[in-house]
Amino acid sequence: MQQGSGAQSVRFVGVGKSYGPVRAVSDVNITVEPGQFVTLLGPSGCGKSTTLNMIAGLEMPSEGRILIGDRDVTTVRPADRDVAMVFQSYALYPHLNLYENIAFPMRARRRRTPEAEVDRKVKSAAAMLGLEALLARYPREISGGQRQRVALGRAMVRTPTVYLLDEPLSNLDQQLRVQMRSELKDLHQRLGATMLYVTHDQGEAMTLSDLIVVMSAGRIEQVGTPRELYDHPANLFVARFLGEPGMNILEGSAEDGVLVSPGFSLRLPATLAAGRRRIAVGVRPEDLEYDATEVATLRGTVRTVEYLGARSLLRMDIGNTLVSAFLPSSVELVPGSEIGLSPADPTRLRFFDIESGLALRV
Amino acid sequence: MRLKNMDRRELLKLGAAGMLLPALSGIARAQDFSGTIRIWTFLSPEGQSPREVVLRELIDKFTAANPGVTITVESQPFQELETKFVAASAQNRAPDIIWMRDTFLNLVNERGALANLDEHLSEAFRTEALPDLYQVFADKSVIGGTRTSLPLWPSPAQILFYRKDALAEVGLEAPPLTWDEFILVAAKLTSGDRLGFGLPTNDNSVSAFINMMTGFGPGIFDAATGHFDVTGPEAKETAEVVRQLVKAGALSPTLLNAMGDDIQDQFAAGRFAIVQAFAPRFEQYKKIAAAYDPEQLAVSPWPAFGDRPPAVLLGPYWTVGLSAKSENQEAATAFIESLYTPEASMQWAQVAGLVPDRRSVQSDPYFDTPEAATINVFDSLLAAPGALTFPPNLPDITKVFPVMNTALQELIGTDEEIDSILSRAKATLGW
Amino acid sequence: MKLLSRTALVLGCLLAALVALGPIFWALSTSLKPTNRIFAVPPQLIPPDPSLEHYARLVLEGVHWTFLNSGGYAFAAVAVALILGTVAGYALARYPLPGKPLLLVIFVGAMAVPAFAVLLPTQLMFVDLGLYNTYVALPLLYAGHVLPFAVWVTRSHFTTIPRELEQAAQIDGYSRFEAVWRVVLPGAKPALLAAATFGFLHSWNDYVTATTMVDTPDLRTLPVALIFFQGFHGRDWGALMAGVVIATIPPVVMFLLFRKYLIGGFADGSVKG
Amino acid sequence: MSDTAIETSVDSSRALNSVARKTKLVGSALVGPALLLVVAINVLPAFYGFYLSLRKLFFFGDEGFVGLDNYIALFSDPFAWQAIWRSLVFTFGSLAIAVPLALLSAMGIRRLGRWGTVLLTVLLVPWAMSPIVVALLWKWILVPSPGGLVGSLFTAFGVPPQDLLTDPVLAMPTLIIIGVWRNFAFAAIILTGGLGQIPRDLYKAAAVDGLGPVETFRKITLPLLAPSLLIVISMLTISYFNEVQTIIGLTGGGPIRRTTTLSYLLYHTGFIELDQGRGNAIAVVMFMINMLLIALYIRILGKQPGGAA
Repeated sequence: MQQGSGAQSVRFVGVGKSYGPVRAVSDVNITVEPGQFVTLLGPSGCGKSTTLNMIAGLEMPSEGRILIGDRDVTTVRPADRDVAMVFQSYALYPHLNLYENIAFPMRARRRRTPEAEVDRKVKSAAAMLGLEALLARYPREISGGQRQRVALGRAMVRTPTVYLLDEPLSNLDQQLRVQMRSELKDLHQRLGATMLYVTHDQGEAMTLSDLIVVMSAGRIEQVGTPRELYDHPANLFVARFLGEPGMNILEGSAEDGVLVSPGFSLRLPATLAAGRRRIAVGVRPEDLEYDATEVATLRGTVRTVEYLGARSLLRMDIGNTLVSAFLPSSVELVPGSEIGLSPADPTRLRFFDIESGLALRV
Repeated sequence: MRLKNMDRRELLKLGAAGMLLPALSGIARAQDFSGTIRIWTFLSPEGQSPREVVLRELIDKFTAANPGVTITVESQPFQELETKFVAASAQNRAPDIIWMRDTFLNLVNERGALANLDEHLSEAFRTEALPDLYQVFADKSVIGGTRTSLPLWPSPAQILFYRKDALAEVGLEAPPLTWDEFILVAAKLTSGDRLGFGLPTNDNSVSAFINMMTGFGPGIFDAATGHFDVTGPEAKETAEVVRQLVKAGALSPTLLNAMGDDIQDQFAAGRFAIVQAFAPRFEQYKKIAAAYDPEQLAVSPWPAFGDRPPAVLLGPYWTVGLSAKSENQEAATAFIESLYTPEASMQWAQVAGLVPDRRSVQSDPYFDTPEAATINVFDSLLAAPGALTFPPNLPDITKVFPVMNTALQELIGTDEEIDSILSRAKATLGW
Repeated sequence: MKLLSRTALVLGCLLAALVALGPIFWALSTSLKPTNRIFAVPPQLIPPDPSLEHYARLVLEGVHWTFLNSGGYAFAAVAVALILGTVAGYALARYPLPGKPLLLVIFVGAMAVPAFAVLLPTQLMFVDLGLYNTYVALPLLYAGHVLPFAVWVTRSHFTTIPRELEQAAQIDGYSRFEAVWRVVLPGAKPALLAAATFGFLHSWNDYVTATTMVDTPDLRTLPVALIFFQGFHGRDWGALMAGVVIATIPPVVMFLLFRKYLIGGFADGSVKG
Repeated sequence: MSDTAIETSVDSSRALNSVARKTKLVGSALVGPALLLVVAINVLPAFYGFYLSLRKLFFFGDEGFVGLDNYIALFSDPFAWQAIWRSLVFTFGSLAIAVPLALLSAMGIRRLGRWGTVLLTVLLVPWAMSPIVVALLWKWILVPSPGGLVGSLFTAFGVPPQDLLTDPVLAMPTLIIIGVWRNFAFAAIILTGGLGQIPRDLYKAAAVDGLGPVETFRKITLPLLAPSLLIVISMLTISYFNEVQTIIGLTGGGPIRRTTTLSYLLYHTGFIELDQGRGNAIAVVMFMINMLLIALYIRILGKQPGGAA
């Protein structure tokens, strides 16, 4: 395929969207560089699909501006934005066969392509996606994964400025999803295109993205590379949302440089020692280790142990909080027993202000 | 389609006008007419029935004599002519000439839809043609001094048709003309699938009950109100006759809401020996006769009560009126007049087998020929001593027939007391 | 047992077909008999000497023109109802509209107005508007009668079609109209055909409206023209039955053409309503 | 990744507002013509009819405002109540035959597969015919003489031809059967579609669970067909309730008012007796009853899962 010479940046400036009195999206400011793969990640109803639809022009923002490249497209019709979109339901045209489906965008009046070129592009896209043998079939006659590829093919033939992908993998079964995920990654690298991807699956987001935009309740919680988000969540929401299971959050009160709570006590870093009252500490499950000593940071009761092969996932009650930890499978624990855990590396602890939920700089 | 015909007619006119004009001195007036005359009738301009053929010829003749005139025939379903006309008149889109039934004259006239023909008819017509028409019909069109219409095609309306072959079975040539004897004969005529007597009881402008009552003579209608006494002794005796006809097996108690058309169809299939029928359909009855020889069909007046003369109720019949709102009244009147010339009367008689409107025409030798036999029979019925028309002021014309039909259905099909059936009918009419 | 029930099924179907088609066959048979044979006892199922005289008479009396009128009215009415109905049905399914519930009530309520019950007021209105007894009177009325149904069927259909389809087409470079035309409407074919069939039958078969709204023979429809053969001289069964046969041909042809879509169209259009 | 500071200009918010307004306008413009036509053809005449029902109107002569007199006269007339009763007899009598028959046909049609579609097309022919034509045709078929089609059938079985349309006992059942003949295929087509939407797996499951054919019908077919059945019943109810042309053509409301339904009474009062004021009052009553039936239909359908009315 043609390289992403047409790849463009996308900018959101103070974009908001209301449905009557309901605020769906507020104050979104994002900049996507040309050729970037950016994922909008969040639980359902967080406004990520609405945001994507606004780029496509399927929905009109209530305020703010959207720019593709240097062009303000806020009120431009979808047809004139030169973006491509892959839908969760694939939205293949049921009355057209696969060939016609893929050729469809090139046959639009405003970008009428000579039939010879249409044919070349359809065949080339089909070859890239392994669909050559199926082109005469109709969408109802092929499998989910194949439909997915057709939808991608329909986007590819356009050489659009931006690809918009709305949960494109969520209707596939697990195995296929993993396979398509890497195909997609491969495709992005080969096309060099700007891609905006919407998902609620953090696994997809982490593996695919250059940048992730975490959204919740219509607001952007954090924007960053997968590593930034994972290692330095900007707030409690991101901390809890990313990771499987998410970061353990333990709340306590700081007294004289020590964070105290039923079930644990922790010496705070010097920068946080002064004056603060209510602080939460976050620690990733893989950063906890079994501590048989008396001085273990966390003490609690084992609730369940899930054997995962190389390691086990431990869930234990510490006070009112359920804490998860990955331990080597060699450590054998009995539900109901009292044990201790300690952070393997204190520098990987993260601190948050409980009032605002924001991360505290150490 | 009409346009095409008109083109044809136009051509015809051009060719024929020169030749025909001098020959038409009989009706031609000094002045020439122009404009369009719209006619509403039940006859269709494309129709193939004899009446339709004659009408077409008369129109062609008239337009040939008056090349400036275009005549448009807009046929309407015959039961809807009066209603449509009054609606059209109220909405100022009425045709110039309307065919309608005499029973509606009063009502339509009350709505102001009809012109007074006396103000339009030519002097020649008034002195020559008018006195030559059947007076009983011509007079009935005059309501409160207004000549609302001219009667067309004098004929009895509802009359008895019978099969001579069936009557012959009981040794008779014609049905008896008193109800007492008629009941006995009709009973005897019922055999196998055949019924002695058939009455239509579901038409909205026909009442067999009233027809039977006319066996008491014209006195049954109150001159002042136009009412007949629904619960009076005449009505009761009529009802009694109906019950006896049923009891004797002459009338079927399961044939309650047959329309004239049904009776006609079933008569053709051999279901009846004698039926009440619409006299102008005599030829049609012959044409569709399937279960008997059409030559065996004959007509009879209604039986009477006591020693009164046999009854012939002359209505409803067709009359031709001029719209009060016509913008071409003179031309329209001239055309109406052309329907009543002696020549036209001869055409109606010879082509369509109709009793001529102009009585003087009957001296023509044609009426001594066998082809005119039916006309002569009808003519004699018109002149019968028991002939009568509906009173011009018969009220509730839209209700009286259905109400009396339902009463008749109840008389035939139930055992309910005669008195209560008749009182209910009277109450429904509000008389 | 299985064979028995299969036989019963086939026999039942044959009987059903006989009951459905028998009357039409009898009409055809009657229409081919000379007038004096029509009432023959016993009835002749197959006329021994068939004649086309009644059909010839229909042509002679200009009934074929009314056939064209009926067809033209029905066609125009269906076109108007389908175009307006599809557009409105789409808008009701897709656009935010002020007072949408009221709109739906009006469209459904309109279905509750029996056409013949409002004939008199309609006639008076049409006279005032100058539409009475014109070429547009009947198509307009029929379109109005069929429109609520067309709106209802198309609206229900559009609500079942995923929005993504037309969004995809819009993103693919088509205007909204093009997207609907090229992507949504092809899928609506059964629903549209069901509405079209319904509308055609309503218009083609109507008698009461046609006889009330039109006076001039030139504007008349086939059913009205047929009633003239039940007229002054009684029922002319030969011509009437010839008319019945002719009047039945177009709907039957339509069924044969659209057979494939009718079941789906009617079932979907109404059940999903 | 940086947030460029671009002010949201006043211009752009105005543009957005105008687009939103335009969307609403476009929607209204699309519904507008249809709404206009429906209101003009269906709604306005109904209101005008109501207005006329408050006047004394006879044979196109308007004799002025009479308030509710027409309604009072109508409801104090025992024959009007009788007509409502006859309407119910006709409507529900027809339904009682048409619906089971349609269901039976629908099941047969599905079992027949391809031939089923052919059969359905055949059965639809009566539905495709004009009611007035149907009336004529049946009048002709039922001519009670050995020369009539049905008459000769009777004769063949040794029974004299029956007055099916003029016998006070037989007239209403005859009308009902002709009504069923005319309409049941329409019900069958909808039910056939409904049956097609029942997943075949359910029948397999029922067979595995050991359900007999009657039980399968009762426990699977009927409940899953309920939405289609409801539509069929509602549509037929409305169609039968308003039936008038076949009654005009076949019985003229007789014998002895036995087939005078409310809709025929409307015809008789308004178009025969030409009491147009009272005729419009009957029309208004009929409109109300129709409204009620449709409301009921929507109500019941709305409660069905999958019926998004």
